[in-house]
Amino acid sequence: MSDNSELSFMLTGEAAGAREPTAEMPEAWPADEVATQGAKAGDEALYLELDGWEGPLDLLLDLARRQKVDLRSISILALVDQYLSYIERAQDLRLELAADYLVMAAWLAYLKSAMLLPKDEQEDPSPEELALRLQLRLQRLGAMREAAARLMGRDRIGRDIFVRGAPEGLRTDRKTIWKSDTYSIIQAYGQVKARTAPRIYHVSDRPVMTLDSALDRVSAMLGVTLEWMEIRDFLPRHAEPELRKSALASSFVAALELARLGRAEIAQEAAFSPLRIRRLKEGAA
Amino acid sequence: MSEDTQSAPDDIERGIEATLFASEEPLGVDAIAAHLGGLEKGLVRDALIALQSVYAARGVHLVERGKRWHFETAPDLAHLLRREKEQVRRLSRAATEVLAIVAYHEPVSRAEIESIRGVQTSAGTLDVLMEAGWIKLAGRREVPGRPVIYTTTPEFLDHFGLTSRRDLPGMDELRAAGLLDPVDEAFEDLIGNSDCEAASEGTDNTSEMTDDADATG
Amino acid sequence: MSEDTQSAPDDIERGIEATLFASEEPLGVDAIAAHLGGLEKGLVRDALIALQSVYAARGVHLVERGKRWHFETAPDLAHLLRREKEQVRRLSRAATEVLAIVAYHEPVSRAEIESIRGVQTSAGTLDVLMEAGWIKLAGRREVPGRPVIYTTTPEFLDHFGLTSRRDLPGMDELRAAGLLDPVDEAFEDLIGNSDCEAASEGTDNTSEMTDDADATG
Repeated sequence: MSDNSELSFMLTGEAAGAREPTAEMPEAWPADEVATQGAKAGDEALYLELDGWEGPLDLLLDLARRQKVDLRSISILALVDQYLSYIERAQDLRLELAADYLVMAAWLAYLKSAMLLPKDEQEDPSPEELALRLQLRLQRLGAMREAAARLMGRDRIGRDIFVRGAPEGLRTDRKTIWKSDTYSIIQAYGQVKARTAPRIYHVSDRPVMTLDSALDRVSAMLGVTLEWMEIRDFLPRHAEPELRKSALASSFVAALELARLGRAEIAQEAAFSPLRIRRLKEGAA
Repeated sequence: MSEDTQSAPDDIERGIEATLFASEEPLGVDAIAAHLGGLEKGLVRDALIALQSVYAARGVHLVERGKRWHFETAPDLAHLLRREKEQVRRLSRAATEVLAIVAYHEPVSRAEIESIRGVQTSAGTLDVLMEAGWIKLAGRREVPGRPVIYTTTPEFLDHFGLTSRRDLPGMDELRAAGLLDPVDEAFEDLIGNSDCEAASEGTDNTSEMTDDADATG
Repeated sequence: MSEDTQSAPDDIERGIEATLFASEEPLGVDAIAAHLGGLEKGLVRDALIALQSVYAARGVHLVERGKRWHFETAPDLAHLLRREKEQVRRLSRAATEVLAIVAYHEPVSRAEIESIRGVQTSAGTLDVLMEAGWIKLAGRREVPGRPVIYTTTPEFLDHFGLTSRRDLPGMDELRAAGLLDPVDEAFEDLIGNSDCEAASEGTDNTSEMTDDADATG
């Protein structure tokens, strides 16, 4: 938050003295170093490093601690005064302050004025409630800060306590047991043999009637008579079934073609009833 | 098992002893039982307790940390063993505080951490703690915004020599004093009325801990 | 502790115990003495001997190797450090085919196997069969290129319950059993499975199946 590290300045005449080191921190926090130097410099001068505070609440907690009483019995009014005077001095020195320090200052100024008002003129929420909330927050932050210090002060692995320096390590080797059976082998061999055996392919010569020959045949037969003829009459008699099938298909297509050319007409009484064809006389259509 | 280390330890004890000595990391009862060929867990637990008392007087102790067991040097010998080059990660003050807040309040969201510290938490701070293996993401809280929540890890307990979170220094006192309860809750307890919610609104910095009151887990 | 020569042997023992435990390498008497603040070497030696007997019956022993001391797992428990976990897997179709070809044609080279199968055979397939202990390298064939040849092993006969390779049904029997019929189904299986191998070349659908990908199949 307050990461403007150039915010290091000196305040004089601060009777409250230097900032106390926060609890008994075993760790050296770089952020605290400037404040510690301030303490060495004496009570007259205080180096205030805003970067040393983790936000306004942190600064407030620090100020509250200087009252040297339990956080439950701090004087909020005194605390507010201290905070405001810090901020004022900082502003006198024309230091840029992080916005949240100023927001906190404004809020505390409001709180202070509310607390100074006679009780019956107090607005809701009452300043006592607001002050109590602030106090509760400071207590919680203070509690966590102490807890952190106690945690860090514990015997720690790698510093005070050591685990085995050269453990052999536990290893679990996965061993695969392969499983198969005789039938699988025989079957696989059969499949290999079957797959790779030479194969002979036969291409059978199937009897067909091409469209061209059907066309010739149908138009030739239509030339004989003007009567209706059923399509099966056009098929070669005595032909084997496969050829008849092919002839039927080709003859039907030939009939359609002749109808399209205006040389024949096609009729059918109903679905699946015999298909009949007859020649159209020239110019009759 | 008597305290007499000369008395012959049984096979289970010896097996556990060897396994934990050789292991590169702490092992839970399940892992030990599995490693010893599916030993009954009750037997493993009994043997661990027996071993613990065998080692209690020695220079090496058998300890339980977050349900996992390992051997470590006795704390009173720290002065002999402390290494010159620090192997322990140095934490920034922000990181220490965040770690403490996660440990004492877990599971806890970032907003809850920030509300206690009164300052925003840089992403780097949580990263450092996660990289150290001391805190971890532990899902999301099922409240609007579904914030990510954090908890500590078994490695955290291990590093700081804690058997469980109940061992956290001052945990009982903090809890008894209500210092782990959110401000709103503590406030209502003190005031004894419920219309105080309005008080925290709009004013700003003293604003409440986030919506969920169960931060103490 | 250190200079205090009055200190009970137990304290020295404890210090040595912790030091050796935490050390990354075995330590000589001198190093231990120095580490414990210049202890008299005789005391260190005595304590080491005492410690050694304390640990003699335990799962961990204190041993001296080349004048340096360290803790190690008791020799009779060494098997705990490396456990074997057995896992039964079914041979892949590719491996089964190769095994069958070796069994029917041995001794046989890889090129011959491939020519019989009509597809390339990955080295992994032969490895699996050797790992299973069913085929072995049986020298080289004295032809150009001196290819390695494979034969089946006694374990192969054992596992498959065969007295000798002659127990395998001959071609006539295979045919009678319908095993030589072109098996569309089997062929399709092969095609269906083969796309697990990126390396299937060109249009050859019957290309090798990977053993690793498909071994359980």
